[in-house]
Amino acid sequence: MMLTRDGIAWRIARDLREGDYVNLGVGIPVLVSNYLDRTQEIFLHSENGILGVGPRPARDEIDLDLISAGKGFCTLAPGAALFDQPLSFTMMRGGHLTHAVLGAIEVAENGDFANWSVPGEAVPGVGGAMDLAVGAKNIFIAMSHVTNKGAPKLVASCSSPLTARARVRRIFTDIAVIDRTEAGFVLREVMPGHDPDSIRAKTGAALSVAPDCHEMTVPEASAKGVALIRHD
Amino acid sequence: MMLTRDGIAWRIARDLREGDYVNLGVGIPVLVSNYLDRTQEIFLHSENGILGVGPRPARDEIDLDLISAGKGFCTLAPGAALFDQPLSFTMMRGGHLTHAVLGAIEVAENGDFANWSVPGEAVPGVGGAMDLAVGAKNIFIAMSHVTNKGAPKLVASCSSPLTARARVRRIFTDIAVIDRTEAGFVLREVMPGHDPDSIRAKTGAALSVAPDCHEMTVPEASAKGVALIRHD
Amino acid sequence: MIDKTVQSCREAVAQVFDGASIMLGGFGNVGMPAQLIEALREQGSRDLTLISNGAGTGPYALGALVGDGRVRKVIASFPSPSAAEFRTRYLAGEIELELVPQGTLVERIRAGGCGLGGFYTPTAAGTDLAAGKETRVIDGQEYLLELPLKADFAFLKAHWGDRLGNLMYRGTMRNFNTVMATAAITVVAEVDRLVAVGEIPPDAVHTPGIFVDRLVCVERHPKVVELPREASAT
Amino acid sequence: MIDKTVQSCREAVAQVFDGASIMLGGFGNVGMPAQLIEALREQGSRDLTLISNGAGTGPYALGALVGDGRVRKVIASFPSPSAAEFRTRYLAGEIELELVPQGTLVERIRAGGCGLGGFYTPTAAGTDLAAGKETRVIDGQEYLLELPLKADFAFLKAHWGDRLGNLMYRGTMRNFNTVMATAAITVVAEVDRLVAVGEIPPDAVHTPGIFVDRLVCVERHPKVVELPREASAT
Repeated sequence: MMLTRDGIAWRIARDLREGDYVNLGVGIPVLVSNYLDRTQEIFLHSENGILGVGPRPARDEIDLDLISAGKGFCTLAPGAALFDQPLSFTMMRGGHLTHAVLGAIEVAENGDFANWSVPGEAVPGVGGAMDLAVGAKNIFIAMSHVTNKGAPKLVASCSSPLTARARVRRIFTDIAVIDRTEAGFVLREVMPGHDPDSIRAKTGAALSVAPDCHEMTVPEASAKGVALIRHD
Repeated sequence: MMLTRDGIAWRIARDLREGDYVNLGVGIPVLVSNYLDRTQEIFLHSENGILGVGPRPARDEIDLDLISAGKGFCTLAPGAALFDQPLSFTMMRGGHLTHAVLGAIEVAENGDFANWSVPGEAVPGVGGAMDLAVGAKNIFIAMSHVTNKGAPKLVASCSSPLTARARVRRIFTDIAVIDRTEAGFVLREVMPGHDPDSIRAKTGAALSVAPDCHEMTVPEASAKGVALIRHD
Repeated sequence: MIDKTVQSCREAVAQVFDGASIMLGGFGNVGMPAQLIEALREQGSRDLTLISNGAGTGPYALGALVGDGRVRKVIASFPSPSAAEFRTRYLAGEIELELVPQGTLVERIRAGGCGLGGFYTPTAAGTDLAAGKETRVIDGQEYLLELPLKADFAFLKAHWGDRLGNLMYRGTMRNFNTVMATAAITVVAEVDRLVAVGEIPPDAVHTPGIFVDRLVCVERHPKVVELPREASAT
Repeated sequence: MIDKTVQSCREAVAQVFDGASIMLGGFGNVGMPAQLIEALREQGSRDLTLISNGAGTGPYALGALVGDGRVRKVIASFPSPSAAEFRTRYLAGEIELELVPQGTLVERIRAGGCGLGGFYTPTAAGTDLAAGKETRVIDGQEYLLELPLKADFAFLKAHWGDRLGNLMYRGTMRNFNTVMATAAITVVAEVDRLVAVGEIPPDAVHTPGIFVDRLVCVERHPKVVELPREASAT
């Protein structure tokens, strides 16, 4: 049993708390916004100058001047603030965001990670990834546990170009939740059908097991019917 | 015949042009605002966050939240902008102000000047003087030609603590207007009753004379009756 | 009376010269001075260096300018996959890219505008983008030395402007515009509406007129007011 | 529901400890958190380091705090002649002064708040205030290396605030408040009016709530709303 991309996003949302200020990167991370507990006030930051990104607008509610970092139209949450790039990066690099949730190609056991230089992509682009990576209080990584070809993405040492050194706090994959500590990777949660040994087999670095490591309990689908679990 | 403090301010105002952005320091410089050509738009900058300082308010017009750098209440001119200290010093240090008009204790022929450390004052204060000094496009100095004791204030080399090096463009004194050039001090205007030799006698550095050096023509008093000229 | 307005985008960009460096505001289409960029295409200067977050969002304005082959170099953080014109020119080796992390790009422009000589940032330390850069350990952390960026021109997009050059933005238009306004020799703004002096309250002036040399009021570029077939997600 | 408001200034400053560093907003009396400072006087912490543009404007709030003898050091640009309490303590050798040019003070606080390791400024190069500082010539100009400033606390004064910590200033209140909001571990604001979430339009939020930990709504200190006998000049 594995988490879908939405399932990973759902699980990450469970780790966010009222009062958190969070930047969600492209890919799986941005899906987290669909699974936030709407009874709690969690502020989403967008690097292009929003604190308090709201849901996407209906077509007739679109404001052409209001987009989020992914370039899609957005709305503002109650209590939102608009500002310019210098203040936005003050938040990002200055240690003010509670969490940055980012995708990754690789995460190393020392907390290094790589996400900006996509293999096979000849035109490089980095955006605000490196600023978030050095600046957010906690770096959460959302990614599949292994590549399409089955190679581990949690590794002893990154071979892809680094985004930042030694900054990853927690990794959420399709089969596990793993902390990155001073002592390396620590398994905290596994999906049903997996166990520490099977996770280790898919992990390219040493993996210890937390005393309270347990199985995740995830619903089959979200309230809106989006599948959170795959059974392949 | 000598200029009063208001007379020096009056003369400086003649050198300001429509569209100039000007910071006026404490002392004689701030008096310049009383002699601006009101038919022309000249924007006064105040380091605490105003571009477009207006006249002082009548007592019943005072806004307690609106003061200028001298800590006195002020108004805003049409088209004024309010901002914070980072943007204010972007204007100052970043080369955006057309002129800073500052008082000085000494000006050296290489353009160094000293104005922040007052002799006999045991508690030092510098404020924004050094930022203006390095940043404004033109530094205009307003001061008496000699000290109370008759010592020259235009000198070969400053003995007082410097505010900035090699930044002074023009000096307006009670008896002369002098440019500071790569070739040193150049006399441009003299008050009636003075001539290059008498000015040289009161100047502590070499003083050349501009080909078009001429006598100033200054009214006895301003439109409001403030004396611009002293005959002592 | 100060009047910084000009009547056409053509006039607004007339002074651009071959080899000029130009900062372009905008993040995506929002805050991008699309009409000024189109005027620049017509104006025809060559060998331009562009400083911008991206390298175009489609075959118009910035994308088209790059496609015209008159851009020698782009300094950007994210020449996105939708910048097809840039992609083609870049892969053909016809255009140089200086890739700068976005926060570093912002801060280098700010340093240029506020008179600083450089700064130390932790961003990109230990990565490939630190190649060739001076490093320094301060208080136990490694930083890169980054130098200021200035330009010959900055093209901005604002919502309201007055004849003094005061600008006000809306939504996420501020992005790079406010800081680029401080860092170029000649600053030109495209605005949606020209308002009387005083209509922008002093507290709501985002870019004070001191930073702006010229502004032009023009309808938005048709491509940037076109709604996508389907509104895309956040 | 997030609620950063507290009911009293006493509660707002309760966490200050002996030896703490505290940034204080304000330029003159405008934007000075006078009620928080009075509460700090009552709270009684000692050996404080204050970071502020000045050192007081009279025998109340900041001036009185300095006069109380609980301040060990002041980092300021202009401890003005009206700061009689500071003057007395300073001349008696009871208080240390780190004199910083105002623009450098602003930029050091900003660097602290935005995660930079330091910067090069031309301000004060070649002057007595460059003593002991590392210098560097960049592009033919001499600069001083300046390091970031952070603090344990920042006390701000704003006009409006909401329970999320969003702040709006008026007039010249912004001054150091916006930047100090970014550079302290615990940020406390004194506001004239507590408004509902949304009453401050998103475009008018000067300090977003992310920077603010606590705020208290209180009448202004009687001394700072007292009109002078005669309105002083600009």
